[in-house]
Amino acid sequence: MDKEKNILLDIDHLTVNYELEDETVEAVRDVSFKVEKGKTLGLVGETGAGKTTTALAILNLIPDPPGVIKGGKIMLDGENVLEKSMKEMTHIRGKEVSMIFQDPMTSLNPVFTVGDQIAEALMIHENLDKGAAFKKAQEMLEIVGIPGERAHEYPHQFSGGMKQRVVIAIALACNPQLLIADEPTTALDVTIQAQVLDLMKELKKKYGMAMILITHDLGIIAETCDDVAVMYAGQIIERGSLEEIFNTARHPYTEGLFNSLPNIADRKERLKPIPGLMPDPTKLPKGCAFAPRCPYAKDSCIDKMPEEIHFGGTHYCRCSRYEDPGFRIEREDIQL
Amino acid sequence: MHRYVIKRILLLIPVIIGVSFMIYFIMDLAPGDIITQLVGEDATEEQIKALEHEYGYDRSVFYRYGKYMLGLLHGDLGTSYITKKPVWDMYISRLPKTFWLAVGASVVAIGLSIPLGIVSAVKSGSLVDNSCMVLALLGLSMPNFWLGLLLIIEFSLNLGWFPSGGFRGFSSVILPAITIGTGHMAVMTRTTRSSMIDVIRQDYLRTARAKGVSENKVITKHAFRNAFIPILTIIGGQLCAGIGGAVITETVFSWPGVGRLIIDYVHQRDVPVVTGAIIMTTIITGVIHLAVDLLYAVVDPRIKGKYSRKGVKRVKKVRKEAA
Amino acid sequence: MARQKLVSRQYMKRSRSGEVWHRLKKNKGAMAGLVIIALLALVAIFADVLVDYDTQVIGMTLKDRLQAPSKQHIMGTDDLGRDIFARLLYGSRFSLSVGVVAVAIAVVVGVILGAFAGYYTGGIVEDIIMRFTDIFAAVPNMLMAIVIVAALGANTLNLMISVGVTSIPQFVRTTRAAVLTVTGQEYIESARAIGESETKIIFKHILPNCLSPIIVRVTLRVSSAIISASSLSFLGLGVPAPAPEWGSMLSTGRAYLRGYSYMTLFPGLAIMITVLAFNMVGDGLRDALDPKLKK
Amino acid sequence: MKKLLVSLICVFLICGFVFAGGSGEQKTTTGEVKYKEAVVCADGSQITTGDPQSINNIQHNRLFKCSHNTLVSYNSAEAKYEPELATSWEWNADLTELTLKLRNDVTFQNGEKFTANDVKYSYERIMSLNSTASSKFVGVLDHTEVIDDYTVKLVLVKPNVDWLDTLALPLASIVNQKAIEADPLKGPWVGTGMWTITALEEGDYVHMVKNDNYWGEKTPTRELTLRYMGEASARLIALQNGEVDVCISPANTEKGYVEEDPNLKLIEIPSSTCCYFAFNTSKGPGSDENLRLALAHCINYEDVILGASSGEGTRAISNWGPATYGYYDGFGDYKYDLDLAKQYLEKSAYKTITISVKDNARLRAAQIIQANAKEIGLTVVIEELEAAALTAKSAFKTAEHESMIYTMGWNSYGDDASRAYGKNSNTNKATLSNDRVMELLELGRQCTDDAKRKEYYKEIQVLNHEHAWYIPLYYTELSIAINKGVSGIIWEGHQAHDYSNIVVTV
Repeated sequence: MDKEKNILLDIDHLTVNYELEDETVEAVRDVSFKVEKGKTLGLVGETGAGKTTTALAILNLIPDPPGVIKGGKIMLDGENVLEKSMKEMTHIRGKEVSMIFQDPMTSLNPVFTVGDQIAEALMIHENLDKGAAFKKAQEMLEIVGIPGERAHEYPHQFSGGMKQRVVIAIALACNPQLLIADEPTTALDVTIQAQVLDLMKELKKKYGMAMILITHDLGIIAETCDDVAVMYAGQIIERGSLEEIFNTARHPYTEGLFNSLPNIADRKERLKPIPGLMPDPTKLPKGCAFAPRCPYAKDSCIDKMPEEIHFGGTHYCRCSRYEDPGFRIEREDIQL
Repeated sequence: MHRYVIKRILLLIPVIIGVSFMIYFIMDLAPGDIITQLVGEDATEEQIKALEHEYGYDRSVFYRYGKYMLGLLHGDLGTSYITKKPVWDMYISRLPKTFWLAVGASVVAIGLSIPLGIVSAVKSGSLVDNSCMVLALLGLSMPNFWLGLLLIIEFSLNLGWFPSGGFRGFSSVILPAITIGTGHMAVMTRTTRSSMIDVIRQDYLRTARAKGVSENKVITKHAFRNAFIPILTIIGGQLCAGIGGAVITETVFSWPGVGRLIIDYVHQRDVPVVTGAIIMTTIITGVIHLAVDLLYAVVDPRIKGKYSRKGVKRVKKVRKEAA
Repeated sequence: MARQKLVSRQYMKRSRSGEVWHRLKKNKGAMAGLVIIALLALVAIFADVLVDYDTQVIGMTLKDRLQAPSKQHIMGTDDLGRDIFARLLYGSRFSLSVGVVAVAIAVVVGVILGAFAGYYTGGIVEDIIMRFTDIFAAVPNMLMAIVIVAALGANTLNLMISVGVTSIPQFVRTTRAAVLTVTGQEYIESARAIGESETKIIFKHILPNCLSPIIVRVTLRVSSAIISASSLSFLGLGVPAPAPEWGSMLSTGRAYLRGYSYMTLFPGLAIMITVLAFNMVGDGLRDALDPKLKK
Repeated sequence: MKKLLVSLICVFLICGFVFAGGSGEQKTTTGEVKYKEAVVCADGSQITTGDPQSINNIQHNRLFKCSHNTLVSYNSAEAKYEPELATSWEWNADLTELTLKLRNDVTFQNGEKFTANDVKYSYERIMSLNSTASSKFVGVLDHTEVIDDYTVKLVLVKPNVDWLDTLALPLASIVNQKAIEADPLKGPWVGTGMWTITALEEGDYVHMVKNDNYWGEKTPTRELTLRYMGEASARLIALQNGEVDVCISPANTEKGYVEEDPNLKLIEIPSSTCCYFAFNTSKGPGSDENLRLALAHCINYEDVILGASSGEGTRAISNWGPATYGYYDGFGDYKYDLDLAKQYLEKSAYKTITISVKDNARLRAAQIIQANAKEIGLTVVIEELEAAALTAKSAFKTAEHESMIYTMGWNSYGDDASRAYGKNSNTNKATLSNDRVMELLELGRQCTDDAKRKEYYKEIQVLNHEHAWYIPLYYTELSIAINKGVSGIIWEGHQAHDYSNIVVTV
């Protein structure tokens, strides 16, 4: 009961399709996960796995058309986001839930000053007048490590890392309960990545908010997250606490992900990439989507959609092979 | 910035020379010259000779053109053969009327096209989109003189809301402005639509939405401002076309504008008036283009302060893309 | 975004022209436009078969003048007692050919000049061509057309020339811009490397790859050429009588607008529908050719 | 920059509203009847100048009749000359000297007194201008002598019985030397007429206010504007809306609306304007008399009138103006006879002829003639030309046209015919240089015997009928739509109506 109260976000059987003229892309299939208050969930997966769509669904921002939320619930603080009106949604966006996008170069409107862009959120949610909002915006800039007087400048006058700081400032301006960070560092230089990540961690602690961190970088996950969910072809194929996933990964795909990481300790070791490509999302196989690439796959995997199997604690995995109680995947030790 | 402006103005000079040369010679080529227009029905040989000498028609066209350009060098646009008035005076008395018409037409075009274009872009591909585009095309596909006369019959005769023609205050601008403005609609709506479609897919709109900006504001504030440069180019172009005079509409509405000035005097082979008026049109057009380029910087801060050599190229590129 | 990649992957399966056609086919407006244009072209080609020029188009029965639409004359008769429907059918020849020939003139001249200006960019060739273009473009289209028709005399050919000449700058600019982008591509470099002649490079390698913006402009321009021609008719500078060009039919009818409005209604509608059709096809093509506007 | 934009837009809007204000209607009262203070007359032709001596056409003549005076005037209703600035005049025996006594109570609008010197200055100025007007004087008037302040003698080169007509034309208006020397552009506007020109926007309007020092009778109207409205339909709508009080030449097809409208009145007057077919007799197919006669007999004249001017016209027998001195039509019309026409055509070497035309009515006439000619196997090609090109092409010296349709507005005096037949006249669209006609014209010019003179003119018209240089088609019907309250205008068949005394009762 106590735990239930602590749940900030509860996504239940979410299904999202992109309905194009002559075909349908099943972008998110029956996705369920929970985020606790103040905790960080890492959402991992390849490009096109449906991570961003899932995140956008939380803000009800999936472009429609072609995006259609087919089913499921997204409970934010006990209320279903999907049942909210447009107007109610604008009160949630930026206030309750904020989002940071992948590419800081394109996430800022080039024709407004960064100060104005931060202030806009404040004016909407905090009922501040223009002057006060701008002042607060300058404070926010200071918080993310940018001199306040630069609020009068335009995005093109900032570097990539600085822009991402501005984006973070916008996202945090109204003190949201949940921050969704969609690959916040992917487009940045490696050195800047660390700075930005540190900033985010620090601010998260400071404001006590929960966070969903979308990334394909397991290193970042290990550093930042409390829980992890792994997505493949629109499904969450494995989820659990950081330790559960990192120490006892169950799904062959998760395993493959770890195997494809470079081993920094042993530079001579060759990477083991997962063979093959993700399936065409318009023509997903009937059974397990990973089956064609899975070294453990059996005929039954191809025909039958796997169910989520509970492995104790918060650890779930979607793999039919575990119906065979003796099934284990071969592990290599991961050094982090 | 100043250097840029000066350079642009200097660049107008060869264009003016080219335009004046072209118009002067084409006009001279036209059958029927001014002497025939001026002399009486039974003018004597001496009278014709005297007139030919007076207007330089006893010498080659190059002499006449040279003389005209020499005058132009001193800021003299020439003197009308027909009215004997300085062309400058004739042009200047027409310019305000044409200006008001051009502005009115732009206001009509902007007022109708931008909402249509935005709706079209937002609902891109839908029935609404198609209807908006057809609506915008209707204005273009109705020949101006037809639409103009229909408007006069309906709004001037039957309803008595507006005067039937002539330049008589604000209310007289409305009908001709609608006539021209609806003709501009197609291009402007189309530009607004495609420019908005480009912008609507940009990430920063998602950022705006994610921070709780309402959908209306996302479109009208965030998206539109970014989509505005190509639209500004079109507005500038249509304003320029308007300054050159809307011959047809001016004729239908007895509008004493530049377009009618030029065509009336083309018909009478009054070379200085035609050349002078077209030179003035060229200059004003050039200035409008320059103003539009400078306005880009107001709309888009990325262009500001880039009116160096590089900046100019950038502006040109933006314009080309818009076109 | 993932979704866009998927979409483009889907279309990669088809050839480029097939892909464009596929997308164009989906555009109902464009298809309607194409059908109308095809019908008009058929009418124009077989005008001689459909109506008899001497008796129906220019032959007049004055006692039947200004009749309202009836069974005999489904669109009524004009001020000289000629059947408006027959004249409209035959007039498609003049109106379409004025539009098409004028634009053809502009395309031939404009594309060649634009190609050279775009290819020899930065050189004197470009400077000369572009300055000339600036000069032509500086004079408002309608005025330019009027001056040219006044100089050459009003007849069908001169009308086409004047409308064509005024459209040249647009084509020069469009072509040049397109050529500029294509010239930067690697396959042009490789054509140069194997020593193909420059003219061959321009016409064989560059121009075919610049076609889409030009095609779009052509369709849009044909419609404005038809409007320009009818405007010139209004000013008495159009296709000479008794040829039933729509613009001149419309402008003849303006004296009868209040009493016998159908004399303007039908030619006006004919112009409107034609212009609309060309525009819808142009818009559709633009959308189909522009990957940015993909849904 | 943003603020600048906003303020610019504000300025636009404010200007717009300023424009919108004004134009309240005012009235003057004389006894019981109320008159409109400002009267507007709309016309389809443009006024380009306020200098009466620089131009000679209908719309300008209407203006100059208001603003300027001539020495004599012609009363077309009573067919006699009347004194205007001159009180009396006297010819010498051989008709080469005309002595005129002038009024002594006339001042110009700028306050200068009118004397004989002004007459001398004005007439010398016409001769020196090389304008369309000056050819009426050059070669006719030798010189002007000032006898005393109020007596002037005009010495002619050769006798001319129609000289008084020339003096009555607005181009012979008296202008003021001082005004012209002070301002060569606006100086010629200053006349002795009832109306002072205050503004002239060519292609738009001429605005006049009443000259309070006018020497003659004055009207209660205070302001008179002649406004150009090119589009006939729009012009009539302006009248129906009450924006204007007079609408010259409403479209023939729209006369019904005038008759229906209880506030309007349609004035219809027989016009002296003749629409005729002119062959270039100097060369080409037009020089073949058989072809000319073939065409004359194949034209369906009723159809031409119906098609060209909606039936609003009367068949012309002679190509002269019906009110022109010496008019004769005893020879009857060309019969519509296709067989006869075919016979003529067979004798002709030509089977094709081009008609050059410019505007709508003539274009329609040409199309009908084209269809008529087809029936006898004569191919007619229509060439549509701009006015300037047509004038140049058909000028006497160039004469490159094969044939054309021309409308000539005839004045009342006999020598007006020399425009149509005279050598070097650009109105001589037949490019005629027939010695006998030239001789007859000269005889007519010098003849004081009424009967004899009419005989000369009759012979010219008979010759034309025989040779079909000109095929008369029809006289246009003159119509003017007016506000019911309009009166005081003197309507003229040659269309140079006199608006001076216009009043509009409210």
